[in-house]
Amino acid sequence: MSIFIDQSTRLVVQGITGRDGSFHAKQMMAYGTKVVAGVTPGKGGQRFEDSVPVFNTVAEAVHETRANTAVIYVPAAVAASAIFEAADAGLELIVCITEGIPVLDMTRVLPFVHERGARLIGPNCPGLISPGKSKVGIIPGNICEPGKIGVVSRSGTLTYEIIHQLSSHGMGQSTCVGIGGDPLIGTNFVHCLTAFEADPETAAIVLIGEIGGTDEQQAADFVRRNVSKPVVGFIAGQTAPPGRRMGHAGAIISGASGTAAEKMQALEQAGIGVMKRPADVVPLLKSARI
Amino acid sequence: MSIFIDQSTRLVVQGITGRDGSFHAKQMMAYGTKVVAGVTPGKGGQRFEDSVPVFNTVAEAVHETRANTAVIYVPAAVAASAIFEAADAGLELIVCITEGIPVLDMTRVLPFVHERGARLIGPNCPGLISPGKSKVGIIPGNICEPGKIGVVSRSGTLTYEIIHQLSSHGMGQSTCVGIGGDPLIGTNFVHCLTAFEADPETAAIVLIGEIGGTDEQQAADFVRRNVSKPVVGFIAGQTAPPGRRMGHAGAIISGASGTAAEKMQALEQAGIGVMKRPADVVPLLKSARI
Amino acid sequence: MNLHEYQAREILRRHGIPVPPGEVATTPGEARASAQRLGGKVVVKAQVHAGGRGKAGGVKLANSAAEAEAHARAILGMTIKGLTVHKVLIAPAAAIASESYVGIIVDRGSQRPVLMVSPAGGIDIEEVAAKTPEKIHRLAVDPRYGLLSHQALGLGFALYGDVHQARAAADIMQKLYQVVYAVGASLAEINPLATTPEGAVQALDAKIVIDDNEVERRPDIAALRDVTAEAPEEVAAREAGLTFIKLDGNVGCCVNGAGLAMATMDLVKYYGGEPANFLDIGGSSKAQKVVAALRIMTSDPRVKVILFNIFGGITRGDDVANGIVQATHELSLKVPIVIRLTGTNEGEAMEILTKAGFSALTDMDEAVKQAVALAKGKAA
Amino acid sequence: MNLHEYQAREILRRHGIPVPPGEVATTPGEARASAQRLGGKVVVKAQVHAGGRGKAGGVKLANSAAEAEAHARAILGMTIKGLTVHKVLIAPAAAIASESYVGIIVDRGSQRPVLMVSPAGGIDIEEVAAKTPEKIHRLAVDPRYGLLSHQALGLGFALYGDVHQARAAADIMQKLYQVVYAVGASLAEINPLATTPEGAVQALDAKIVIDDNEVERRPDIAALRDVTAEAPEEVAAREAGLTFIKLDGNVGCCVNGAGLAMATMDLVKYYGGEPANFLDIGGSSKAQKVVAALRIMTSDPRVKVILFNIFGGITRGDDVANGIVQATHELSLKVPIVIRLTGTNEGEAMEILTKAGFSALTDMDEAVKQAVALAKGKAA
Repeated sequence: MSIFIDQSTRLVVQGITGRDGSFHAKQMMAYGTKVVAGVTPGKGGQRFEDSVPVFNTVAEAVHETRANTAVIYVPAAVAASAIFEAADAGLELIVCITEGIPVLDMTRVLPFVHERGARLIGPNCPGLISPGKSKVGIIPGNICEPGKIGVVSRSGTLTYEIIHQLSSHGMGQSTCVGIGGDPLIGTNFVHCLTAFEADPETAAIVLIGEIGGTDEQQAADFVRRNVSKPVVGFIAGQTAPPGRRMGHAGAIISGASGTAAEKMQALEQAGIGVMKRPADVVPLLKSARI
Repeated sequence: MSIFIDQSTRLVVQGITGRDGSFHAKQMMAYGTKVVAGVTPGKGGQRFEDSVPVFNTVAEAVHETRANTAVIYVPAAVAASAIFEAADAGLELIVCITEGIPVLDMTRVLPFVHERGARLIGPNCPGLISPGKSKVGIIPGNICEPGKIGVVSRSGTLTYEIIHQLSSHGMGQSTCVGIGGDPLIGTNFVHCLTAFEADPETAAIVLIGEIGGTDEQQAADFVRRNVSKPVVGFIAGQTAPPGRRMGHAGAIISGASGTAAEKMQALEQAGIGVMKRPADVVPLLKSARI
Repeated sequence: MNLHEYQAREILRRHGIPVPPGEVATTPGEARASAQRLGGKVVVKAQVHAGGRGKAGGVKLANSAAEAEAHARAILGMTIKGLTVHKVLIAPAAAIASESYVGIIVDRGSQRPVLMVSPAGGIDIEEVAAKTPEKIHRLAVDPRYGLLSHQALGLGFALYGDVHQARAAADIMQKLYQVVYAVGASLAEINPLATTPEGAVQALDAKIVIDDNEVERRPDIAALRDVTAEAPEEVAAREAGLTFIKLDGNVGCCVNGAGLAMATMDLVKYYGGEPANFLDIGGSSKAQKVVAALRIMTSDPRVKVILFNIFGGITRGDDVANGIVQATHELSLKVPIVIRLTGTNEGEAMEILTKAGFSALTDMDEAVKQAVALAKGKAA
Repeated sequence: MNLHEYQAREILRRHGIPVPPGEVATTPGEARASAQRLGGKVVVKAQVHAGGRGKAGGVKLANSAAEAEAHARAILGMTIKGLTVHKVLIAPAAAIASESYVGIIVDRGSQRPVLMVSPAGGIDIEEVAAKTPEKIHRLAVDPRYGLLSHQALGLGFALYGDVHQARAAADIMQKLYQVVYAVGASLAEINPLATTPEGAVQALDAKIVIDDNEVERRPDIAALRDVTAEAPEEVAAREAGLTFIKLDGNVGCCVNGAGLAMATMDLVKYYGGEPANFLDIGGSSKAQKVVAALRIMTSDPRVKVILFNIFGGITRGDDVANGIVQATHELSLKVPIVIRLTGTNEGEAMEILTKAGFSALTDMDEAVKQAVALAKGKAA
């Protein structure tokens, strides 16, 4: 098993004829992901790489190909609309790679996705990969190995760094999920921790957080109450300067300021092994007897 | 028993200090309805008729008095807002008497009410009465008698006429509900038929419809499938001229034109006794052996 | 409240929907001048609140400004479905490559605004809907989110295979949806939504109906009301706060409540009479409203008897009684009045009427039977 | 992107929120003229993107136009938290009966815009929030419905007992909510929302922060950017498509991805060094971006070594390598460069770098250790 994606994932690529979309569609196909359809309005009827049918709308793509997952590579200006479209077409999983979606767009997108019962990963995320089974997004397949470590991260390249450490030391991954660094995202740490805890193939979990917000604190609390598997964590931004202040409201709303120190403390208090640097991931997991 | 309201109804009157609100609040109190609060912004702290506390907001009224039902008498310009407020405050039943609410306001109000799990009756309706127990709205209490006939109607004064016929002939009512004549309403015939069917105290049902829309046809279909109790019906507007045409869209959307003849036929086909005139209600019910 | 085509076109234009130029003329001379400015080859269209203008001769093609003037002379002053034409719209006669239909109406069933589009637009759209309903595409718009871009584009592709035209149509649909909420429309439709031979997508004709309940809070829209385009007695009724629809019979009916009013008309018919009107005095029962109602009914020479049917709830019987008495002072009533009155303040009402020499019944069937008999010239 | 107070006030005014008059001055003479127009008794306020202006001496009360000129002379050109003041706002010194707080911020937790109000407004609002949180009233607004009238009025009553003031505040809240979506704000706040002795409710000071992702689609808002109010190197970085924040250390860091960039800075510190900056070249890896990054870093004389840490994903290693080589031609690089590079097109990158005389590592820890050693003047 794995979480969210596997061999049954049937993928529609929104923006398949664009620069990023076409590049990564090929990468995903090469990795073995079942890319069953692409969508670019006005290019309906074409075939991508002589094989994948392209449609004008996601609804048509789903109707014709029984796609169950969408990945979005369209420009930021139309990315919110692409998420609406994917959710409206009944897709169960929607992965939005696009960076730069205005947060106010997301305030409208998220309840819509939720009402339709879909899961959104991202936006502004590298996607996810269940090594050896399916890759949806941009995580380089060649750094991953199949195995029993679940990885969930707010970061992109830092995730690659951690995966690289794991794979180099023979610790394969069940699924690696990049949940995205934006303030409003569809799937958070707790959702992923819940799924990893329920996944019999995942033996331990790596959680990669950042400064800002309180998601890591909530994740720590969740781990303490609900996760039986070993968890190790990393928080990027220990030396980062305090974020630009958002008026008074920022301080009022968050109360806590979301520093790395606070987050690392929360992880420790939840019994999570805290890395000081990315290279600590392997020794920490080993000490947890994985 | 009865439907929707009874002795446990604890009523907050929105617009209690207005012309209509104060008049009908007194009528309801005289009838025995538990009027526990009133709301008029800016008059919080006063007492209506030296007894009922008045609040600035419905939320405060609910918090202080455990009201479970609201009735709305505010002007049309602020009536949609009053429904939002009542639903937001967690009231289970909201009865909106106000006439003249723009239908586009209702397109936004109805999903909100639905999401909050509240029942809205109306708008533009006379409200409801469970004779001898509680009256919420403007149906004259003196024409009603406690009994076993459930009455549901799109009309106002025509309902009084039918109730008057029933009471004059010793046929009391379990509950009489005026669902309102507007295009978009919160509670329709089918909701009321469902409740009457489930109410052990209701032995037979009178359904009073009008030309326009297809609610009566749906009600007939529902009766055929789901209602075991005798139902008699009336459709007002047999001689009405065809409604002003709403462009082409009106004809496209409705297909059927919603005439009285169509509706009466639908009722008959569902085994509902159809009155030719209001005075037929008693003989028809008698022939159904009530 | 209906808007004229030229008013609807202007609203669409203000919301960024492409609409060809057009001018309103109230005289043949103005029509000629407009046609000249618009290049000579124009359509002259009667501006009247009635369907089937074309079939009634209210829409004519002119090849020159002189011909436009002649057409305007013919159309201005003509009567279509009882309404006199006071204005014509002069618009350039456009070459049309295709005609689609786009409309939004608030739908009872889904309780939402429903967007309907069809590639088979034009004057036969209703026949299309009846005979080939699969050519009508519908979408119930969730008003919490509005008409979303992808939804509009999906319907755009239902109209046009070309992506640019599909996008243009989608943009028009989204703007039309905004129009609905911006002006308080219960209906907004573009028929035809036309493509030119060059591929441009344009709204050639538009219809907007305003929800009467929206008018009060929108003074800009209220100002568009054209009372010369409505039946005078309906204007008078509206101004008095009454709902009035004229019919062909001779029993004038004055009732409180729409349902009871219809049931009263039905009962008139049941007992062999013919109602002269639908008239609902509504809930608030000021005496002056009753006077206005009597004035409107008695202005119709066909009315042989006036039947009041009042079941007092909010409406107070004494108010109605006072109104009837007051009307006898203000108007010279030449037809008999039958009064049925029960409910709130019934006793006071009876007293007032009796003092003024009227009698009143409490049973609806009895009252209707009397009125029908009087209308037929028989003694009650 | 931060707006100046005077810009935020203008936006509020355009949306119908009552804001007292005010004028912007860039010279003491202009300040005097403005003060004269505004009646002499004014406040002179530094327009600068930094909090704590008042405590830094950037807000001063003047009793006359001459005094306003003197204050402007003192404030214009002063430095507050590293930023030079180029403009002052001149506003009439209003008599204030009470100060409330109204703010809207997009909240991660509820994933909604959250409206916060407090009757205890003014400069100590943060202390209020920390010490007496019960004085802050919050409402997570459902963006599907917007801020509803009754919700705003409920919060209005939390600020004012008087119904007229409560309604005025509610109206301001609803308009402020519209401002958020109209301009693409991640924050909009009024502090203080003041009442005058006559009872009027007014926005005395306003702060709006625009979501950077909104700027591109809103040219009117983009035009409000004041580059003179930002650190020059951050302006240069933004224009090159980089994210750059200056720090106090001497190890220049150039990384792809914000998380990896922070982890790299952390590792510099872990090995005893001090990062000179946060610099994220982002996903798209054009060589020119790398050149710009090197130009910005080398313009800081404190930087003793430059550390590249690139994990190729979307970013291609060869693009980065080409950028480094190109920069050695365009710039005179006086500090050593340590390169860690792995991932996409790693082989090609190594070849390019080797040819140009650079060596590169693939291990992050090794590279950071080398860079720290070089910064301390030791051989790697």
